[in-house]
Amino acid sequence: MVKPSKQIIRPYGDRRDDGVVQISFTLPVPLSEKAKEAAAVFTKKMGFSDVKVAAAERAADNYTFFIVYARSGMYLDYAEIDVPEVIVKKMSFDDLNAFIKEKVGRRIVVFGACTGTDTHTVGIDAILNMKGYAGDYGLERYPGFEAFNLGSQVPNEDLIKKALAKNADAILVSQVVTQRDVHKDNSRHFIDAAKAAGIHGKVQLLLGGPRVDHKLALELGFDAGFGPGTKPSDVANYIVHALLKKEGKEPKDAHYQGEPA
Amino acid sequence: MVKPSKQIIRPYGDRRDDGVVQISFTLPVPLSEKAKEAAAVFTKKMGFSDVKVAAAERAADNYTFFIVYARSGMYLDYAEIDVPEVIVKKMSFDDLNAFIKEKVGRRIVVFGACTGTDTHTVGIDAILNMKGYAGDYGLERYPGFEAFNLGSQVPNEDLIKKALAKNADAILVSQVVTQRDVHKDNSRHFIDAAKAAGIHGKVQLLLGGPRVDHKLALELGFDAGFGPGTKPSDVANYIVHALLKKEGKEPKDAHYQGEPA
Amino acid sequence: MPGPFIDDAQIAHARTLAEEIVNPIFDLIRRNTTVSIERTVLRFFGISGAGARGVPLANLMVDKLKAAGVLNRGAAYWYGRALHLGAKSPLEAVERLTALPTDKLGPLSPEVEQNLRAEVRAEARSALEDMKSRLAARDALRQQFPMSPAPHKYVIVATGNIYDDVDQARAAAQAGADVIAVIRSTAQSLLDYVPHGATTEGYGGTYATQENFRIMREALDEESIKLKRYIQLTNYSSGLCMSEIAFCAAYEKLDMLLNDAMYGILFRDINMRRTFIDQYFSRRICALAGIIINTGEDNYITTADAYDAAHTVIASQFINECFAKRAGLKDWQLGIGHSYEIDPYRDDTLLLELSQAMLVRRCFPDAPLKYMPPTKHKETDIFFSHAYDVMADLVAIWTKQGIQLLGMMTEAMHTPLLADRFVALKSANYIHRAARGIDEEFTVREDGKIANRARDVFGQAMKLLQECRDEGMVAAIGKGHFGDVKREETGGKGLDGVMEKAPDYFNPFLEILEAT
Amino acid sequence: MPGPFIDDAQIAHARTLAEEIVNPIFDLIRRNTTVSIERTVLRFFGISGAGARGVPLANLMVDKLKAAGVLNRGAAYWYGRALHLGAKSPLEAVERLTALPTDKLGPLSPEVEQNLRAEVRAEARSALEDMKSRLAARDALRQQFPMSPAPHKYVIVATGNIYDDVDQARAAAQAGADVIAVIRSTAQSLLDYVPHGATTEGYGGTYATQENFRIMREALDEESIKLKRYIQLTNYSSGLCMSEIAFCAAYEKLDMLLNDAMYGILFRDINMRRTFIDQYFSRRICALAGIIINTGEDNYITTADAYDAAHTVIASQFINECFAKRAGLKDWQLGIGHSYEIDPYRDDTLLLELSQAMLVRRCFPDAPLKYMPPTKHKETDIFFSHAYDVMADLVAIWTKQGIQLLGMMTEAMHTPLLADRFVALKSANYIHRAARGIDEEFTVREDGKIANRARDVFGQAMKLLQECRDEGMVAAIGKGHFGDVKREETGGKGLDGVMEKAPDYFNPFLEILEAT
Ligand code: B12
Ligand code: B12
Ligand SMILES: Cc1ncc(COP(=O)(O)O)c(C=O)c1O
Ligand SMILES: Cc1ncc(COP(=O)(O)O)c(C=O)c1O
Repeated sequence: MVKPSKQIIRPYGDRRDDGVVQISFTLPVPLSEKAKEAAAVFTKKMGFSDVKVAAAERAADNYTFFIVYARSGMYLDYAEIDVPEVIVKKMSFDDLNAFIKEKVGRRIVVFGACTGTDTHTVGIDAILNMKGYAGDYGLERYPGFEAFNLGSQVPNEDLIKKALAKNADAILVSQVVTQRDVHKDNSRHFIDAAKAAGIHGKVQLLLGGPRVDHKLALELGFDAGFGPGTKPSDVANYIVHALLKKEGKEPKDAHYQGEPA
Repeated sequence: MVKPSKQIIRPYGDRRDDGVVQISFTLPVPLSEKAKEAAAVFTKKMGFSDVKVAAAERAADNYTFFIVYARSGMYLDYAEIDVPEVIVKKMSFDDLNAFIKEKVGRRIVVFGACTGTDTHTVGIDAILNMKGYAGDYGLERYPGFEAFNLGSQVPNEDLIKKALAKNADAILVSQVVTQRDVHKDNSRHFIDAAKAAGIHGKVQLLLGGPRVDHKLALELGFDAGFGPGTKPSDVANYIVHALLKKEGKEPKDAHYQGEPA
Repeated sequence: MPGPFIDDAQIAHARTLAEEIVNPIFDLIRRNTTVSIERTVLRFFGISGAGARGVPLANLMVDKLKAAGVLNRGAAYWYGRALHLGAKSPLEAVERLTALPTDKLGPLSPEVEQNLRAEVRAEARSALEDMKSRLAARDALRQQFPMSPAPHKYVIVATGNIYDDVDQARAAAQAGADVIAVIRSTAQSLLDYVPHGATTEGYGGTYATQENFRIMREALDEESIKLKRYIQLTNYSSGLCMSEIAFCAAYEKLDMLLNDAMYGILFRDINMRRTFIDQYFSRRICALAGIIINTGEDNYITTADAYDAAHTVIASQFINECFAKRAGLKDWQLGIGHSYEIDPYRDDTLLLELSQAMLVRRCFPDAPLKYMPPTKHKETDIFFSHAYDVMADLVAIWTKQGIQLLGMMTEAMHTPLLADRFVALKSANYIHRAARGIDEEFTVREDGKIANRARDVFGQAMKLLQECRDEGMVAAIGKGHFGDVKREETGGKGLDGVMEKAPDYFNPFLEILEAT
Repeated sequence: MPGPFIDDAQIAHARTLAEEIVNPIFDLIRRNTTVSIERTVLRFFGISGAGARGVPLANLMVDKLKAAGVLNRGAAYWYGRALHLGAKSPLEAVERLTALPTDKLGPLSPEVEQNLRAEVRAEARSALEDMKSRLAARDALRQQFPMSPAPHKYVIVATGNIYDDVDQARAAAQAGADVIAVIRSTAQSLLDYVPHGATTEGYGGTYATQENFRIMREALDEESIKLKRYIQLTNYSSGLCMSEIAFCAAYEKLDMLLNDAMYGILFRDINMRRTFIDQYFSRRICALAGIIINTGEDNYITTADAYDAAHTVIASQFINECFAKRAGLKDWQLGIGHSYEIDPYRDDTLLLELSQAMLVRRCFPDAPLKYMPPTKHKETDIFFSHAYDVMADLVAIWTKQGIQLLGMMTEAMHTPLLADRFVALKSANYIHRAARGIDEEFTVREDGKIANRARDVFGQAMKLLQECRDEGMVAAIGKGHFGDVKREETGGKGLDGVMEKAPDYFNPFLEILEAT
């Protein structure tokens, strides 16, 4: 592949490449002229120029909230940005079911849950339940899938055990609470448990949630990651192709893109 | 004066010193996963860590608006922040008038205008007109002052000429339009004209406006600068004391602070 | 002004249905007690310490009695027995009791029994008097520094560390908050004990402990005095320790509690018998302590669709009101929960939200109500999110909400930053100032979208109430009528903590609370 | 629905007063012409070029005629004379004319005069036909791609550089804007000529030039087609070149113009005679061109207090309406200006703003109205500023504004960034979607704060109208009744550009425009 040529970009405020950025932060000092100057100095220290401390608001006796507009001298070569992306869905509901029937020849078994202490089931329900999400059917509705949704606050070990018992093809883990990176800790714990159970690298392991992306999921040891706005059909398509690749029925480097007609 | 000891501060988001900063900017690229990654890379380039690209919104076909939360590693020694500040008002309306009568012994003449092409008179009117601002009387109402408000879009030279003709003690220049630093250009032009007229350093030159502060005014060659929220009484008190200093009736380093009773 | 929309007779009928729905559950409540209730009894007697590895003494004692199969006579009874064994202090009583061999737990002579009960009753009375005097101090402070007018602006703190929470709560109070909610660490609902002492490590919230309550209330008392404006404190009394937390909250002079069995059943998979029983005792405590309860119907429409499931909120509110009234709570204590949660990409959402909020006001004219801001459809675009909250501020003042949770512009990302609360408070103040009295300015047309929608939702709610009455509440929950979540009567956590009361079951607190 | 508040008879009476106020000014208008009107006449004939240092040819020619003391016969007449001198093109006519020695400017024979006028009239007619066919193209595009429903969301671009403006305008259209206003460079009002060609250096805005209009309209035509939604374009026709800009705008197929003599008088110190006369001709052009005018009453309450001076807005609107109607404008062309500008730290501002906007709606039921967002009390706290704008969005949809300027969260700092418009559009879309139809849902109580305030403001406006009628408009302006700014009849800029028409004054465009 030919390397694309340089494409330098900067933030656009009022004019191309003016580099204007809006910033807000709170400093633990009472509102005063001195505090405003501190905000300006701080913003300059962060590397910005043309610093305008637009607002300094008394957020509390000893806290001042600042809104600053400034210019960043930084730029970026957009051509160099490289994002690992999950295969985009290719087939419609009916086509995919037919495809599964033909190529896989059996129902694909998936298990999903919101694990750890997390009880936010809306996301995993959106992927698995009949109803689905934003008009896109969930995996339970696909004849080609057999989907088990264990719900919320499921211990990682339980999910793995139950999935193993049914010979699952894929396990779907949802993580919504992210404070102090609890989702990462819990995800690592899941992967450790998967390794202990000997399924890592065998069963497809999918991670999803509002602060998840494919890159993060890979880093944590999952096979794929899905973020906000994921549709069930994205997941369904991904699982089918990943399975076919694993079973050697599709080349490892096959890449699918585009929406169904 | 003893140098105050160190007082290191950082932004406060959810916990002391967590350094959390909110940032927003627009990049001239269509919304995509790649654009999101670019926003993250860009934020990291600006020196932030723990970068969360919270929102990526399609602002137009080829523009994406990003909202990012991240941590800045920067800190600041608050004890080292030094702000030149205009003397804060000390006397009430009546006290100040009595003080002028006693110490100055005549009415202080001031001229004000919004100069250049600027027509934003609300600010200078707030300082000069009877009515004043936020319940604080304007200079026209002070028996101790004789105030002339020339209004808007006044050429700098005209203002100086008219002020000279009445032997003004102070000239007040208001600048509200700041796009592409037109206020600075016009202010510099005013100072050049003042120098040419031989009044620089003699007549008090005051600059005011929403993007003016004392520091900027000093840099531009004015004697003092007044920003958003200035009250007429701030200006009145400042002028009186500056005049007394100039006339040798008050020590040069006198410093006044506090609100009137 | 919220129109009439609905006939008074219809609303009265809804209340009758709720009575009928609740009746069988009250049979259950009367017949049973739970480990949580019994632990609460012990806490009332001053058993608030913890043993090795932080296990509360009340838990040690109740577990022991339960293991011995005698808890069904009531912890108070055993507490009395322990005193009779010569214990000089509650702590010693625990020790004596936990040291007793099981065969020493047989009955005493009727006379001794009676004396014992009388003594324990007297002690219970004095424990309640002690609590009342603590509450009187709170009420005096409230009187001295009146609260700002409703809607009371309610914001959460959730750092995980009580000391950071204190910093943030003070800052919020200074920025204009009226109520501070300390959010609990995730899954505390599922703990069958109340953690002990000051805590500094929680996720998505800070553990609810008696000591944390005390620390926070103390800080807020200081702020109230400084600001000359009483700042309320609230926490969560749901999950497996409803009544214990209600006790801790009352003792530490909290002002409000999120208190709702349905929340635990649906969203925490707590066993329904367990939590209905616990709820009753916890509400009795709230009634005594002048604590306002907040119910959790707003949660239903985070899992179900707010438009489609609007009637489930109304139906549940009638049921919840009935539960509350029967536990002795007064109208002013009913922070009945609802929220602004219809997908903002639909048409007419302001009309629909007004309709729903007006309907709730119409049904519960004397309750303060607790109004939740948008959460589920919040976007990470903080500017849009803020605009969306502003409309909830408007509906709140329009429909005279007593307690208004302020929406946070960062709702879709993280628990609020210090500045987020400031931003929300500043805007809410503006909207309240700008629109106060708007309800008096307009008459809702009885044939408009708002009125028709209100009637439609109410009609659906009546059908659901009828179904609950005919088939029972358990069946309705089993069908997923509330929050789209299905639960079984014997499923969920904590059923093993429920036991049938012995004929001589003894609980002097319940007696006294029910008598007042 | 806006209540009646005010009797129909009262409103009719306000219109009568406005007529009487405007009558003497129309005498003035009929008797005089201005350099700007005469330059416009030449532009109609196709004299749109510029000479050395960018001075427009129309200016060169009119200055020459004025210096020669013969402009009072009308530039059209001299244009005819130049053609008679053998000029083959407008440009040549200019050259011939400016080359003429003053003594060659005497009268011709009556017959020649008459022929000349007939010829020029014919040419004028064909110039107008040409313009009409250009406008027909615009109208066809509008029909093909219908606009989104009102309120039309109006945003400004103001980079100073027309090419940057185009980028931003396209982006705004893509984000949902319905109207793009290109803000003029500061103080263009004071230029006694229209700058020439595409410009890239302005302050606080971009110069209004015919070429800039063309460039922007072309870009917006492209976007309209792409988005299948016609995007309107607007600019400023006020200051010393009102009628010339109206011509340029009509020729370049603009859709709207800020057009208001009062703005120039009060805020730019333009001489009142000059600008009232210019305004008339400019509005005649707008009437022909189907251009919606926007009036500037909203500006009054940036210098005067919005609460105290609310009635001055109403009074001025009646006067402005009368000026407009007499210039042939139809109701649908009257973007009568008002705004959401009451200090947000006051109580009841939503009620007061609703009252004012409902009153304007009540008085001008068939006009689209132009609604300005908060500007003066905007804060640099962008979050608060955004919340504040959201309430203006609500009032706009509630009171069925035709044209709504969107508030920008950075109003108190700088002309809008690209993202600011996006943020404003997204929220306005939400509010419009959420609240459309709310006016049909509620009846305003006739005895409430809203109704009482509306009656009070209207009453004060009637008093002011009476005073203007009794003492004259000039005296009222002299007393600072509008915008707290005082102006004298013979003060301000541009009076020397006014001259009494000669008895044989000739302006075929005025004739034709007045006849249609
Ligand atoms: C609804 C909700 C609740 C409901 C949950 C009901 C339920 N059964 O799910 C209730 C009211 C019970 C609740 C409670 C709490 N919540 Co909550 N809640 C939310 C809320 C409002 C919406 C979440 C949601 O439903 N989003 C919609 C779904 C469809 O989006 P999604 O989860 O991102 O899922 C999509 C993708 O991410 C992806 N996906 C998700 N998972 C997976 C998995 C796989 C395998 C795949 C392929 C894809 C995938 O596909 C989905 C469809 O596109 C958010 C705020 C917000 N607006 O985001 C807070 C929020 C998530 N909650 C929060 C908190 C802290 C709590 C509590 C812990 C608070 C407390 N201490 O009491 C409690 C306890 C819950 C717990 N321990 O988990 C915080 C989390 C903060 C953080 N970042 O850590 C949030 C962000 C609110 C806040 N700002 O503070 N909550
Ligand atoms: C009112 C207003 C107008 C009115 C002005 C009427 C009038 N006669 O003043 C009208 C409608 C006419 C107007 C027109 C324009 N405006 Co204007 N306008 C404003 C607005 C809404 C409020 C300004 C105001 O009155 N503030 C209140 C006063 C009290 O505050 P202040 O000026 O800061 O004054 C205080 C202090 O700064 C200080 N002070 C000020 N001067 C001085 C002087 C001295 C000596 C001292 C001691 C103190 C002092 O004391 C005052 C009291 O505390 C602002 C937006 C905003 N909210 O800020 C835009 C704004 C200033 N306008 C703007 C623009 C671009 C224009 C136009 C140029 C647009 C155009 N091209 O058509 C025109 C033309 C005007 C011109 N050439 O100057 C921009 C400026 C952008 C920039 N930063 O450069 C703003 C910021 C709006 C925006 N976001 O785009 N405007
Ligand atoms: C009634 C009620 N209880 C408790 C909670 C808190 O959840 P938990 O303590 O289960 O994490 C909520 C959350 O909104 C609630 O509404
Ligand atoms: C009617 C009218 N004309 C013109 C302007 C623009 O001002 P100027 O072109 O004088 O800078 C405005 C500003 O709001 C206005 O309302």
